Order: sequence, then C-alpha cells, then structure tokens
Amino acid sequence: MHPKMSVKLAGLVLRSPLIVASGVLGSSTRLIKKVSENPSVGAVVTKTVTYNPRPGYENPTAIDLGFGFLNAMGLPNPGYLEYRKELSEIKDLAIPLIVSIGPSNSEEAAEMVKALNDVSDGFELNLSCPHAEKLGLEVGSDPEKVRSIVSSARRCTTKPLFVKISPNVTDVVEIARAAVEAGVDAVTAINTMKSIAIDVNAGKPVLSNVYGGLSGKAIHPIAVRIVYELYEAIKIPIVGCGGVYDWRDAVELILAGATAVQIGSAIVYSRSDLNILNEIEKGIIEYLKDKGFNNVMEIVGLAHTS
Amino acid sequence: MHPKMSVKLAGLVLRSPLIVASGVLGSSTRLIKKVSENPSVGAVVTKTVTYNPRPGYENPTAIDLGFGFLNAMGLPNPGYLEYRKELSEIKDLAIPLIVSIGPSNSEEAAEMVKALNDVSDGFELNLSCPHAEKLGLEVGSDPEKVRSIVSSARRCTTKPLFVKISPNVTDVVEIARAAVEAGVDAVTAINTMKSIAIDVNAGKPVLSNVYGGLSGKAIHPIAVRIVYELYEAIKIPIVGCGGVYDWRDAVELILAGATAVQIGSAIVYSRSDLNILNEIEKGIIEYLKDKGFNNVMEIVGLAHTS
Amino acid sequence: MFEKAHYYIEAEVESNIMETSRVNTLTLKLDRFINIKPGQFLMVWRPGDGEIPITPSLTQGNTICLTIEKVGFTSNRLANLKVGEKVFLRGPYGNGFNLEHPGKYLLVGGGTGAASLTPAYLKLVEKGVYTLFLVGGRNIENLVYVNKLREIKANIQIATDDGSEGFHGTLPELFKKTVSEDFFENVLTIGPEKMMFKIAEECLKRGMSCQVSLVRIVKCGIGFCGSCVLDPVGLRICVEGPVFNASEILGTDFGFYMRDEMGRRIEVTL
Amino acid sequence: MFEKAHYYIEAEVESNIMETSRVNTLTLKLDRFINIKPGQFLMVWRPGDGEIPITPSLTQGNTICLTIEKVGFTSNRLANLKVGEKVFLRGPYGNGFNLEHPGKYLLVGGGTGAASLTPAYLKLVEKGVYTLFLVGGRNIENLVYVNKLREIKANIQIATDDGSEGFHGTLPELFKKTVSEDFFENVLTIGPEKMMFKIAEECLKRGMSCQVSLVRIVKCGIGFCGSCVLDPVGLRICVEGPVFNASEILGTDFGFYMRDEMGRRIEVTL
Ligand SMILES: Cc1cc2nc3c(=O)[nH]c(=O)nc-3n(C[C@H](O)[C@H](O)[C@H](O)COP(=O)(O)OP(=O)(O)OC[C@H]3O[C@@H](n4cnc5c(N)ncnc54)[C@H](O)[C@@H]3O)c2cc1C
Ligand SMILES: Cc1cc2nc3c(=O)[nH]c(=O)nc-3n(C[C@H](O)[C@H](O)[C@H](O)COP(=O)(O)OP(=O)(O)OC[C@H]3O[C@@H](n4cnc5c(N)ncnc54)[C@H](O)[C@@H]3O)c2cc1C
Ligand SMILES: Cc1cc2nc3c(=O)[nH]c(=O)nc-3n(C[C@H](O)[C@H](O)[C@H](O)COP(=O)(O)O)c2cc1C
Ligand SMILES: Cc1cc2nc3c(=O)[nH]c(=O)nc-3n(C[C@H](O)[C@H](O)[C@H](O)COP(=O)(O)O)c2cc1C
Ligand code: FES
Ligand code: FES
Repeated sequence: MHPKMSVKLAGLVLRSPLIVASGVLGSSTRLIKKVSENPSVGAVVTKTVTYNPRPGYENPTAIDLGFGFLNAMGLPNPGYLEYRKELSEIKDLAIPLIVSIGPSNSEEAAEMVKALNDVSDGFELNLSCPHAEKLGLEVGSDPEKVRSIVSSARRCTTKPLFVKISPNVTDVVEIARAAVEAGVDAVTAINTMKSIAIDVNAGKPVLSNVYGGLSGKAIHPIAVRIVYELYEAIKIPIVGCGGVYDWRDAVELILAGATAVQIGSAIVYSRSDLNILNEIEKGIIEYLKDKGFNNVMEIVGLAHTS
Repeated sequence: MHPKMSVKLAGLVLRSPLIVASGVLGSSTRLIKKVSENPSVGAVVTKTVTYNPRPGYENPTAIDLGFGFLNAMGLPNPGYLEYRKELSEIKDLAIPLIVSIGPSNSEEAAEMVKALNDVSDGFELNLSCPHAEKLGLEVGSDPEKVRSIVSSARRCTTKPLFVKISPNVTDVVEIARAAVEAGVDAVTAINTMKSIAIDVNAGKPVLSNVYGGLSGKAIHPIAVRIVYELYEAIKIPIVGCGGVYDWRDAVELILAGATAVQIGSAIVYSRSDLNILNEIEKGIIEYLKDKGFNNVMEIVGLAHTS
Repeated sequence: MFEKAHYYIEAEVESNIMETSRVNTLTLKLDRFINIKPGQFLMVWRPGDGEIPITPSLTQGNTICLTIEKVGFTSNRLANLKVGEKVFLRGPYGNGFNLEHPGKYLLVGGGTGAASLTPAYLKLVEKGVYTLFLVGGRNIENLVYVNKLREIKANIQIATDDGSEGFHGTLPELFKKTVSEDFFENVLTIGPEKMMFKIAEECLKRGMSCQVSLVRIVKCGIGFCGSCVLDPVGLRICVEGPVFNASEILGTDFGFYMRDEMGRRIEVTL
Repeated sequence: MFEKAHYYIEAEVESNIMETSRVNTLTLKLDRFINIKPGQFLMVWRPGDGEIPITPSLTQGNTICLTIEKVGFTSNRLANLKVGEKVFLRGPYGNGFNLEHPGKYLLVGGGTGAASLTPAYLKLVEKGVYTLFLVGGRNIENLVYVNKLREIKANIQIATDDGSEGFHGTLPELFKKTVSEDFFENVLTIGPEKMMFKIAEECLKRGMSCQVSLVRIVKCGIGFCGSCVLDPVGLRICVEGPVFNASEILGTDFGFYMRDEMGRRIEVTL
C-alpha cells in the first residue's frame, strides 16, 4: 500500500482508488480472493447478481473490436440466494467487497440487499446494463424507477450504496440527482454504450442478443465527459469507469472528478492476477510525485478549477 | 459510375451511396466542386450553416485520439445569407448538394430553407451537434422541438429533407418518429457523441469549449446500433454515419439498414481529393460481386432477416 | 490507419466425414491463412446456431479440420453441416502445447481428444521426436480419428473400455501397464477430465512432465468474462490455457469441479 | 495494447529573448524527443490562452525555439511566457521543405519567416549545400533572428523597407536586383504572403524551383476541419502543406484570398 494512493470513498477507506469493475472475470468468489491479494486493488465489485438465476445469452457473447469490446453476456449468474452462499465462504478479505445487484424493481432490491447485507461491504446497483430485459438500463433510464429502487435499497442497508449509471440517456445528471435524492452514497459512471457489430460475411449481427454494450477505449472520452458533468452537478463521490487502460486514462477520470476508478475491459491485456493494475498504480504514483501531490485525493476534480 | 452503386434516396438518384458528411473539409464551395469530381462521391453535405454568423470556438478545437477524434469546432460559418452567395456561385455540379442547416427554432428553419431553396438539392437539418448552445442537440433531444422545426422546414420546401440525429439521447426512435411525423424524407444517423478529453500534464480539458463530439472508429458500433434500431422502427430511408473508415464499415451500416453512408473523420487518412472514397467504393463493389448482388440497394437492411 | 482487431474468418465446408455416430470431422477452407499452434483453439460460429470452442484436428495452409462431438445444440448443428456451407471462425486463442521440451513424447487422447492431439503429433514427428500416441474410446465404434491416424501411419496404441479393439481397459490403465516408468519425458493429454486427472497424477508420481488441455465453458474467448476460469487459481482457459502443466493445476478444481453457464460450481462427472 | 495517437508534449520555457518590440523567441525543453523536419509546424497550446501553429526556429534534441510575433491574443500570451512556465505541443504537422533537390539554395525570409527558415538553412549547410539567406524587415528595429543568424555566421543579406540596415527596399526587390538569373536552382520562402507571391512569380519567370510556406487559419491541424484549405484546389495547409511548390499554387487563391475564422473569403492584405 502506498500512502499517496489511499482514498476515502462513501465511508470506505480504500488502500488504492483502483477498483475491479463488475462482471469482468465473472463471479468466482475464489478469484475475488486471489485478486484481493494484488496490493494495487482497492476494492472489488462482484458480477451483477439478479433476483432469479440467469444462464446468460448464447454465444457469441463478446467481440474484440480493437478499439474496444462489445459484449452481451446477458448477466449470467446463479441468482442472489445461491450467490449468497458463495459469498459467505469468503474469509478475511483485505479489501472491501462491493456486491453488484441488478434488481428490476424496488421489491427485488429490498430482498436482495437484506439477504446479502452481512456478506458485503457495500452495494452497487446496476441500473445501466444496456442489454438485459426489464433490468439495467430499462429501469435506469427512468428517474422515477431509479428513485424507487434506490430508496428501497437504502432502507435496507446502512452500508455504502453505489448506483451505476448508463451513458445511454439524454441527461445523466437527472438520473444521478434522482439517485442522490433517494440516498445513494456514490455514483459509478459509466456502464457500456448500447451498440451492434455486424459481420459482413455472415451478414448478421455477431452477438446472439444482437445488441451489446461497448466498453474499453472507445467509451473513455464519454466516461470522462459524464464524470465531469456529474462533478459539477452532484455533491457525492463519483467512481469513474470506462476505457481505463493505463495510468493516464485513470488520471483523466480523477481530474474530471472521480474519487476512484474502475477497470474492466483492460484486464484482457493483463494476466489474471490483474498485473495491469500494478502498472496503472505505479503510473499514478509517479504522476503525483512529479506534480508534487501527497495523495491522489488532492487531484480529484482538478480539471474544473480555472 | 458503377451500376451496382447507384441508389435512390429520398427522391434523389445518387451515383454512389457514399456521401461526404457535414462539416468535414469545411464550407469552401470551391472544394465542393473539386470533391464532386471524384466519381465515388454520391453527394456532398455542406458544413452546417446557422442563422447568424459564427466564428467557432477558440483553439484547441480538435484532438486525435487514435481510435477516434474529438472536436468542438463550434459550427464556424458565415451565416446563411453570406453562404447563400457562395453557394449560388457553384455551377454544374454533377452530384446533389445537400445543405446542412442548424436552426435554433422553427422561424429560423423556415427563413433559412426559403433563402437557400434554390441553391440546394436538399437539406439536412442538424439537430444533433453536441457542443453548440441553443442549437443542435439542445433542440434535437426534445421531440416537440424536432417536430416543430421539421414541420416548419417541410412547409418551405419540396426538396428532400433529411434530419440528422444524435446518439446522445435515451430514445433515438422517439426523436426519429417525431421527425417522420413532421414530414422528413430521410434520417441521418449519427452525429458525434458528447465527450471530453483532459490532458493530464496540463491538468485541463483540451478543447477550449471543454465538451466536444466524439467521431470516428469509436462511435461506429453505436452508429450501427442506431441505424439498426431505426430500420426496425421507421419506414423512411436512413443515411448511416459514424466511423466509416473502410468498405466493411460502410457495408455494416448498409446491412443494418442504411441506404447511403456518410464519411467524415476518415478523410483525415485521405488526400483532399477524398481518394479514401474510391477505396471504399471498390471494396463494396467487390463485396457485392462476391456475394452475387446486382446493386447495393439489395443489401440494405439484410442483417435483419432471419 | 486503424484496423479492426478481429474480423471473423470465413470458412467453407469442403467435406464432412462421420467418425462415429456422435462425432464428425469437417474439412474447412479458410478465406485467409492463420497460424494455429497445436493445442490452440478456435471459436466456431454459425449465425443462429451459436459459437463453440474447438481445437483443430488438422491445420494445413488454408485448410483445417474440426472434429466435433455432438453433445448439444451448437455441436450438433456444426457436425451436421453440408459441403458448401459456411462457418465463421475467430482465433486462434489460448497458449497451445509447449513442444520445445527435450525428450520423447507420449500423447494420450480420449474421445475427440485423439483428433485434437493430432496436430501436436504431426509437429513432433516433423521435428524428428519419438512419439507414441495412445488413443482411447468406449468401444471400437467410438474411436475417433483412428482411420486418419492409421492413414498417416502414426505410432498408435488403442484402448477400449470393452476390449473391442486393442487394449481392454481405460487409457490411464493402458498408460500405467504398458508405458515403462522412465521411457517418455513428456506427456500431452486431451480427453475427459477424470481421465486426464488420472494421467496427470500418474505423471506427477513418475516425475514426468505432463501437459493437460482443459475444457471449461468458454464464452468471450478473450479473457474478460471469467466464464472459463479455473478456480481457485484464477487461470483462464482461454488465455493462460487451455494447456496447463499438470503440476500447476493439481490441487485446484481440476478433476473435481467446474462452473456451469450461470457460474454455479458443479462437479466434473466425466 | 492500445496507444493513444497523440498526447500533448509538455515543454518548459528555458529562456525568452526579445527579438523586436513585436517578436520574441522562446527556448523550450520538451519532455520527449520529436523529429521535426525543417518547415513542419507544431500546434502550441497553453490552457486558457488558445493554441496556434508555429514553425520552430531551431530544433536540437529535446530543445526547440519558437519565434513568435505578437499579433493577437494567443501569440501575445505565448510570447510573454516566463522561464519555467509550461506549454503543450502537438505535431509535427505538415510536409516541411523538400531539401533533396540538387543545386544551390536561396532562402527568403520576411519578418518571423527568417526564424522559421533557419532550421532549413542549418540543414542545407550541414549537407554542404551552398545557401544564401535573404532576410527582410520594415527597418533595423524589426529584423527578426538576425542576431542568431550572425552568431552562427550564416551567409545573409539584409533588406529593410527604409534602408536602416542593408539593402534599401523589399525582399522581392533585393531578389530581383542582386540575385543573378541562373545562380540558384532552388528558392525557399516564408514571410508575408504578398512578398512570397512576388518571389514565386519571379522564380516561375526565371524557371527556378520555389517552395512557399503558406499561412492559413489552422484549427484542427490534422486535416478534417477544412479551415486551412487553399481554394479552389482544396489543398490543406496542415496536411498537404504548409510548403507548396509555387508552380502548384500560382493561379489559386495564393497571394489574393484566404478565409477568416467563419470560412468567409477575405483578401490577403500583407
Ligand atoms: C478449448 C476447448 C477446445 C475444445 N475442443 C473440442 C473439440 O475439438 N471437439 C469437440 O467435440 N469439442 C471440443 N470442445 C468442447 C465443445 O466446445 C463443447 O462440446 C461445446 O461447447 C458444446 O456446445 P453445445 O452447444 O453443442 O452443447 P450445449 O447444448 O451448450 O451443452 C451440452 C452439454 O455439454 C455441456 N457443455 C457445454 N459446453 C461445455 C464446455 N465448454 N465444457 C464442458 N461442458 C460443456 C453442457 O453443460 C451440457 O451438459 C472444446 C472445448 C474447449 C473449451
Ligand atoms: C503553418 C504555420 C506556421 C506559422 N508559424 C509561425 C511562426 O513561426 N511565428 C509566428 O509568429 N507566427 C506563425 N504563424 C502564424 C501564427 O499562427 C498566427 O499569427 C497566430 O495564429 C495568431 O494567433 P493570435 O491568437 O495571436 O491572433 P488572433 O487574435 O487569432 O488574430 C490576430 C490577427 O491575425 C489574423 N490571424 C490569426 N491567425 C491567422 C493565421 N493562421 N493566418 C493568418 N492570419 C491569422 C487574424 O485574422 C487577426 O487579424 C504560423 C502560421 C501557420 C499556419
Ligand atoms: C465481459 C463484461 C461483463 C460485464 N458485466 C457487467 C455486470 O455484470 N454488471 C455491471 O454493472 N457491469 C458489467 N460490465 C460493465 C463494466 O463493469 C464496465 O462498466 C464497462 O465495461 C466499462 O468499463 P471498461 O471500459 O473498463 O470495460 C461488464 C463488462 C464486460 C466487458
Ligand atoms: C471536424 C468536424 C466537423 C463537423 N462539423 C459538422 C457540422 O457542421 N454539421 C454536422 O451536422 N456534423 C458535423 N460533424 C459531424 C460529422 O458530420 C459526422 O456526423 C460525425 O463526425 C460522425 O461521422 P465520422 O465518424 O465519419 O466522422 C463534424 C465532424 C467533424 C469531425
Ligand atoms: S471465456 Fe471469457 S474469460 Fe475465458
Ligand atoms: S486545420 Fe483543419 S484541415 Fe487543416
């Protein structure tokens, strides 16, 4: 742990602002334990679990576009009750474990949060998956639904509550404000951009679900914009996510206003111990040293001052 | 002109479905003439002109991200009256000239269309520029404003009327439907994605306007998705635009449902005679030959059939 | 100028040969050359029919063979393709076998594993390395790729559970009984996981190097979805695998547990 | 792994020398080495102050000089930077001079053009090519970079409009009067457009090769915004230029018209 890297986020103290994004490397709790041993990892968000078990979509579920990735995994997960069992087996995790849940309404949100409360250090409400029916973006693009789900989750836990929002809306600030008013502790921005890839020889969309979510490099400038917009509009912490491949990408999000940064797609370029996070951390520490900052929190939102 | 490439679009007959997108290579009417001499160019859309002259934003106005570009030129243009003079000097253009206008309300739309009607072969209403105040996306994200501006333009011309829409909205179909109901002949999709780039050493947003529009490769899968969505929802032709760098990118948009395809950013990789369009055309012709099609219109929307 | 990282490779079926009632071998002509190391796999897609990982059973210029067991929807569709039909490939993915180890090689292939090991066999023979290929199946009707192996005059020994051909018994039994302790330095194996586990244990006991090609549910194929991860070590079949040194993975879920499509931990049965 | 195409280069002001009341030369230390051909330009950005194109007046490892005339907001801000302050550079952009033509070179630099031509001068001398440098300004107080050129013992001749130094008259006049018809094979010129136009015409008449470095409003610098286009030929200063063969652009708007920020066609006055 490097003293420059420790941050406070929504009541949590993280040894590093680098968080493993939801859904990457799946839901294996054994893997969470392994990943947590990487000292550059500040927290892990689990794969999104839903009320009912989901097998996910048929293959193809992902495609590498070079400048980003398209995926429609379809939120495969064993359901929150089964997942609870797995989570309860995790012992002595050195870092906070944030459980991502994908409720389709406020009742599901309440039940899931109650059931998972004692096996988690916080919740991320995934109201932004662009390719799941009746979940994710379908609820997350309606401020009223966001308000009701967040309120419901809020009533069931005192642990840090994050809401993960989508770039696929006209006004992200409106959605974030609804969540803030309903009592969320921090906003994660962003989930993937709804997209399609068609194979010209096959003449068909590649993903079995047709629609998928664009992640990686391609969405980074969109993520920076949304973090920047949110920072000017809301008072609670923001977690930046989208296309972070190196320390510059991470610093960009932090300067835009993110207190912490999630890394998803870039782990493709990494060993499964997530050594890419070590490189990103090293780069940030070097940057802070160069510019004369004592801690990464000093540069949060700095791009806004004139 | 290649027989496989000729398309009918909103009452126009184009010798090729490849159209030069609005704003690239600026507003020089002299250049339009030159570009029209490239046989792969099917039509040209002018730089967006506005009611009042606009100097555009201060530099930096553009940045190359490698996987795309960010720009906030700020719609620099001499205003529609001055531009009318320039356009009236163009003689004997071999291809249709589509004039892009960026009205902020229905009155401006009416006046501009009336004034420019005799010097154009059609209009593209830019209701989607993500970085101009009181113009573009600011009106184009509100279905009511779209309806009123399109209706107003429609009343003033019988020439083909295109509306160019933005990916920065929750529901593109709602916007497109409003335009269709108001009498538009075709929909151009998409304009750029609102984004920000921050230079980590400077610690500041690069663009003087802070916010800019992401174009190029990065937005191509988003453009394919929106064209695909529109094709399932509306009955009028769609013009695809976004990240077309090669023939595959163009064919992807056509298979998704585009009758024609606009090329913007990729001209960076081209000489100013737009030789990149020759390569794209060649690739499409080869593809059609390979797959046994007589004309490019036969593959429009083919990715939808099962 | 920017290039897309991965376009699907278009491939046309040139022939489809029935190996057994459950297994077919497709010969495909690819639209471009790709360099596939023995043991690497391809994702094989047919629009509407799904996409599954397959380790080629032959690679020769633009021509490859896929030997496919019909276990479910997609494998059935692919195994039943007709000449002239198209499939779409991405890859190659994964690490493939390390054939640089010095010494003699023993290959142990169960079921379609015999087919998947053939490119490694050919490569070793080409290098002049002494190689013996143990091939197994339930019975004479269920031996896969044996005709091909005989055609190329491969040095094979056969085992069937019912003794209808060759050795009467399983591959691990054949291995233990007929392979002398210190003759081979290297073992490569593909087949049912329980079989591979036994081979791997035996190798470890004998101090032989053993490379195992694992199967898990592969979705993305590129390393970020976590579907194919081997717990608890977090090794990805599709990136760090599918080939692992037995010593690396004995003591993990190898041989005992895998995960289903939902990520539920389930027992390995075969 | 993916790399961003262009990060800004960070540069620190090492010194700022006043050339004339309107012109300063900054010496900058860059955070990395970039290879800049004589005649190529950089986009020079200071957050809040804007970004403008400048052709370096010296390039030496990680050190470069920018000679900047204070004509408006951004150039004033940049020209007044203090030691230790930072600027951000992108580029190099454009084609630069072609110095491969055989024969002797005549360089004609008006105003800051003398500075911008200096890297070409140094390169030619390094190559052992005979080069004469004509430098012009309104009067002795407005000569730019002459101290530098004298310091490096450059082969220069000076012209001033009022005769306060060197030849009494303009650069085209000096050129016509003192350069013999067939001595130089090549002319390179940077300066006010009307001056360059006269030089270019004279060269054409004499059958000399002449390369002109044009100025238009550069916004994107990368070739897609159309701001810098030379009408009606559609050549982009930032990509196909800024250096053009006179023969290519005589007969275009060169010498007569440019476009303002809004894209309005306006007359060239200087
Ligand atoms: C690296 C690799 C290489 C492979 N090479 C070959 C090969 O050369 N030839 C060949 O015939 N098969 C090979 N397989 C296995 C093949 O991919 C599966 O049989 C196939 O995915 C099944 O798909 P399906 O749609 O036909 O069956 P499904 O309908 O998806 O499933 C049928 C049954 O098989 C199980 N199943 C599905 N996929 C897998 C899997 N990946 N691992 C374990 N069980 C599974 C299901 O749980 C179900 O019980 C390989 C697998 C991997 C990971
Ligand atoms: C390739 C290239 C290389 C250059 N190299 C140098 C150099 O080495 N040293 C140097 O001092 N200058 C150079 N210039 C010119 C310099 O870029 C402009 O003087 C500068 O952009 C003016 O910016 P400003 O904000 O200070 O002035 P503004 O406030 O923008 O404008 C002041 C006046 O200058 C005019 N103007 C602004 N920009 C331009 C332009 N690009 N072309 C013509 N007129 C313009 C305006 O219309 C206005 O009348 C170069 C220009 C180009 C295109
Ligand atoms: C394979 C894959 C699976 C994902 N699964 C989830 C998920 O279950 N829940 C969720 O909130 N986000 C999910 N995401 C989105 C990521 O958490 C992240 O928001 C997005 O990918 C952008 O970040 P990146 O560019 O760093 O990947 C997934 C992304 C990928 C690539
Ligand atoms: C430099 C530049 C200027 C642009 N100016 C305009 C404009 O004036 N009007 C408009 O409707 N779109 C404008 N656009 C958007 C393009 O027309 C196009 O919609 C967008 O760039 C996506 O296509 P591309 O990825 O091929 O560039 C501009 C884009 C660029 C890069
Ligand atoms: S299949 Fe997705 S990580 Fe291996
Ligand atoms: S400055 Fe934009 S094209 Fe040259």
